[in-house]
Amino acid sequence: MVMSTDTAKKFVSFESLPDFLARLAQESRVYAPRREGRAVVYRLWGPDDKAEFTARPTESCKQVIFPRSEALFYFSRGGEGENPDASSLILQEAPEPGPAVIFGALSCDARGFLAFDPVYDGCGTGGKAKDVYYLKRRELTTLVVRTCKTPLNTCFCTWVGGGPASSEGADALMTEIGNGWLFEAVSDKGAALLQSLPDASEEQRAEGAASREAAQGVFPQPADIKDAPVSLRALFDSAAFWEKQTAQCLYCGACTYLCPTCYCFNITDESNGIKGLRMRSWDNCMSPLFTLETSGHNPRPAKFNRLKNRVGHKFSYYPKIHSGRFSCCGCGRCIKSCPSSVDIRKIVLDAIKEAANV
Amino acid sequence: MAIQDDIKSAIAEALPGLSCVIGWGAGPEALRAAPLFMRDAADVDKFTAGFLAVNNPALFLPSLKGAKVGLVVKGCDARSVGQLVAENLVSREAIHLIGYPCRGVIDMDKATAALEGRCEPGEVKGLREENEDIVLDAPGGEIRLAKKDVAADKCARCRYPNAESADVFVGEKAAPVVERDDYADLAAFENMALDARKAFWEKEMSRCIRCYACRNACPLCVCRDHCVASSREPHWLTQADGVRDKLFFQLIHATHLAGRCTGCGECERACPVGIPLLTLKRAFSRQVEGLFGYTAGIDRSTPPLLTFKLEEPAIKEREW
Amino acid sequence: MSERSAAATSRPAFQPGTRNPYLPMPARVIEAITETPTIKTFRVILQDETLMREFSFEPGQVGQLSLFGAGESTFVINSPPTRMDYLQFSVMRAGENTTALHSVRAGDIIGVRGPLGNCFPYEKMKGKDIVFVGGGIGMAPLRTLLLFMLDNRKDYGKISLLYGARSPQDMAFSAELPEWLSRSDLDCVLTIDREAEGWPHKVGLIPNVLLEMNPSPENTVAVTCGPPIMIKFTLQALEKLQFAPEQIVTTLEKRMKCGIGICGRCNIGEKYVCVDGPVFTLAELKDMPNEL
Amino acid sequence: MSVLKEKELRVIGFLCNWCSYGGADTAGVGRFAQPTDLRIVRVPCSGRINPLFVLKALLGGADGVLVSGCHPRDCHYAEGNFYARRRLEVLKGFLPVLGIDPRRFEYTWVSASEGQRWQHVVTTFTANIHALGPASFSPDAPELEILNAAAR
Repeated sequence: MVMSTDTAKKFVSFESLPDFLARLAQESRVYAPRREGRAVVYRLWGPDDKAEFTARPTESCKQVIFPRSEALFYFSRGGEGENPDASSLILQEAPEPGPAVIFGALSCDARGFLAFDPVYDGCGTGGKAKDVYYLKRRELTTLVVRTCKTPLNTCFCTWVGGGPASSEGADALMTEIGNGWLFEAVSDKGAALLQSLPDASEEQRAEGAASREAAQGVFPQPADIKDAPVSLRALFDSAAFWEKQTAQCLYCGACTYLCPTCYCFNITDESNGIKGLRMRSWDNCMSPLFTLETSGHNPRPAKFNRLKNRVGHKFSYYPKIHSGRFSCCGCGRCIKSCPSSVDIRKIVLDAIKEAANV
Repeated sequence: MAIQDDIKSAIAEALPGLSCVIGWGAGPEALRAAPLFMRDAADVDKFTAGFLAVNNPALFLPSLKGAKVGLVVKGCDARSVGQLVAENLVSREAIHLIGYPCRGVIDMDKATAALEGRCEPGEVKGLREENEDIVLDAPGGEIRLAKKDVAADKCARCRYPNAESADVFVGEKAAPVVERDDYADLAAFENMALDARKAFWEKEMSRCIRCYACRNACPLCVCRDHCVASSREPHWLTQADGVRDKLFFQLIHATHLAGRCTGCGECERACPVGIPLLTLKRAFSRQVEGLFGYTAGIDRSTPPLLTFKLEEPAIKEREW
Repeated sequence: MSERSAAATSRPAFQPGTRNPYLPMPARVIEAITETPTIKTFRVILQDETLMREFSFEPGQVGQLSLFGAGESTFVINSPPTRMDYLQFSVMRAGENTTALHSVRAGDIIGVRGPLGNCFPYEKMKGKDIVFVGGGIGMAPLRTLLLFMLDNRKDYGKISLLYGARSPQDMAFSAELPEWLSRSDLDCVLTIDREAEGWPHKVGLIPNVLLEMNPSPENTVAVTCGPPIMIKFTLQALEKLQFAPEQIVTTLEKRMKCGIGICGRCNIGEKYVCVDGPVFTLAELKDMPNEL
Repeated sequence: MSVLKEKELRVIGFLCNWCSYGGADTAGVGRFAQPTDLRIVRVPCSGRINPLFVLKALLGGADGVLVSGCHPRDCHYAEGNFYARRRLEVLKGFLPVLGIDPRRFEYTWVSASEGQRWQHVVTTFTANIHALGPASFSPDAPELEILNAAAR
């Protein structure tokens, strides 16, 4: 995603934005945030839809590239009906996805994919086994993020290297200025997407830069969490600490499924007579089934074991094997949408404090 | 608030005999409290009751078996406890209930709607209660909202605001908001044609992310780690992201709650994408109340689907 | 464009050099052997002759067996890389997938993904004495390494095997036991938990018999695998026998799905059992969070 | 051959082993003409009918579901049908909230000797379902369509 040309800067007024989206939708599936009741969710955009570019989306846009469920391959046996012939087998890979555009996502959403990328590129096997499904979708998806003007109470992107106008992991950045949006491509894909748009004027560029700077000014100063990897590891055996931090947790999967960086999945088979498929679907580490072994043994039997792993993965284990990068983009969705008000920032800070006292 | 101090005193008084008392404390943002597990005096200091005391502390009871625990309860929370006791899922003797007159709690759907165009709920920096209003410290200045406009729907049809079964009751009892639940909300919903209702659920469920917060927030979903939704034997559900499976999960939940649901609404509140799940449960509750005159969490008789009569006067079978 | 129309286009082959790691290789079961009431052994050959010819692995690596419609589970390849007529897997019946696998018969097609994971440090073990301690189905991974070493006998010193099961009926690989017992270059001891009629070998729990055998830790590596409780006491016994943590090798089990370090469930701290394991020395385990 | 003229619909019948299944058998042996839309699932007792069976069928594309057990007081297991009566009545009143016409679901009692009654019940119910027409059903995830195609 290196830019070969000079950064393209374009401008689209509010009223002509739907036309631009409609043009994009002729070539690709276009996903944009839409308000539905209290929630703002990413939906396939259609000309009748009003995209929501003000309120922050409840969910991340990860499902466009990492669907909640997808077929890995289909299988069929000979024989008929309920009597498949086990001595025959045909495997067929799932069809390749088409191109997609995610339009108006948040900066933190894009940075979420940076946590996926090395893992799905097969770093665990030294690049030998790559997740072709994810990589293909990532390649075929153009991601346009927008500058956040103000932080929510739950935002902490600045703690983990992000910011309201970060375009890391994205292809283009859109910033609200006056009566429209300033678009800036940050990759070739982004430049190609914006190609047809009129160039922004000098003034508009300057206005965009000022907007971005203003946004950066109102976002919270980062807390110092550089000790988190060591602190969390040091507290691994402190059951009392973790039980206290976890007392209110319901161990549902809201935090993981809304999280832009949570990438775990399950693989299951479904079949009916001679036909079936192997599919993968989102899974979450807060569920006791995630690690339950066939024997009945569970290495993470209690919710505190599981929340410890979730926090540990994001702020200790992942950074240890990915050059210090936290597997967290600070979007705060896990805090904002937790039915029980669990606050991962507090857990991390408490852990650093607690470890210092031990 | 004087009543808050009185509740704190009641908690402090009871705490020595209890492993902990569960109530509410400050949450991660201005419009949301968090469940608070109080074990010592310093914890009790953090206690807050009032308009943000949303979470149902009865949820934690089945997982805290063994040691006597205290709960600070609203009327609806106490109903959940009552139902757990009626079904022998928890022992009443192992629970110390501290009741107080509840005058309604906030609903984030309504708060979001009330603030639309001004700010997101997550931008509100502070909240104070002033009698029948809440006053928000919002980015563009103070915003005053009437509590009744942003209170949960369940509060507008509250018959039992007072935790009748409490061991200790703090304060003056509040008057019931209504005498009976007329299920007007369901009637309004059913003004839609059948096809429209079906389309409604398909659209709502398409938003579902299958996090199962609805299940895990339900104080009466006591199967916990052994939910049939995760089973492959029987294989009720696939893991696919389809409306049919997602709606069917809600039918599993609603069916298992039929005659047991006390209407606390935690399923719906917990849903991160705001699917109106309580409607399904209330459709069952209306049936059960209508046919058997049973109010879950209040009646002490055997739950109606766990028993029968030889003659069922309320059931009019079809003639063939 | 709708989701549907996008999905309808057919998927072209992947770019050269990238293989879909989730796609199993169809394999024909040539023999299904009932080892014990709960353990069956399957010998399979990959249907694609080229793939079978080019299949290479190292002792200790695992494969995922698919029974399409039921699912996929991880098993060690328990035939050694020195004997490539077929790949062998032994399956203990426990859950949905293993129960389904037990219905597989010779001639059936199943799926194999692999090899996955790391292997036993057999290079570093050269020139050393080896003590194998296996319990129940835990004998499967040891079998690979044992046969590999017997096929490269001159590379290793004295080799001993202590293999235990609950009862004589629970002894897997019973067809091979007479040969193992009679070999002069292998010191093989069998034990069962409780007395049984006609059992000519040892009776007693594996850790106790191990202490009785009293192997010297001098220039020796112990390799152990079995049920968690046996592992726990065997490790204690080995430490009592003055084996250093670096001299003790074991192989772990976790719930796994992808087998390639992506799906995220088999981690112990930052280590993923599917790619960083399943083989670990006790020294490595002691460095990891205690979450077995 | 259906005694009704239209295209066959998908009607699922959950019949208790002791009475209604016998009743259907009696109707068959007596060669009473019946519509062929009904697919019968035999269960040990109407008390075995989990309301979810009915919901799963209706969500998955059944046009109608009929449950039939022993007459009250005649249950082979003494009281299974008493529990069933409560559950199924509660269920019937629940269906409208989902947008499912409650007439698509009925429960009744038919004894093993009532071949003629069985004929009447199944004919009436099937005719009702035909009057309602085919049901629409909720879409499955796209990747699962292959399974449903296999079933049709």
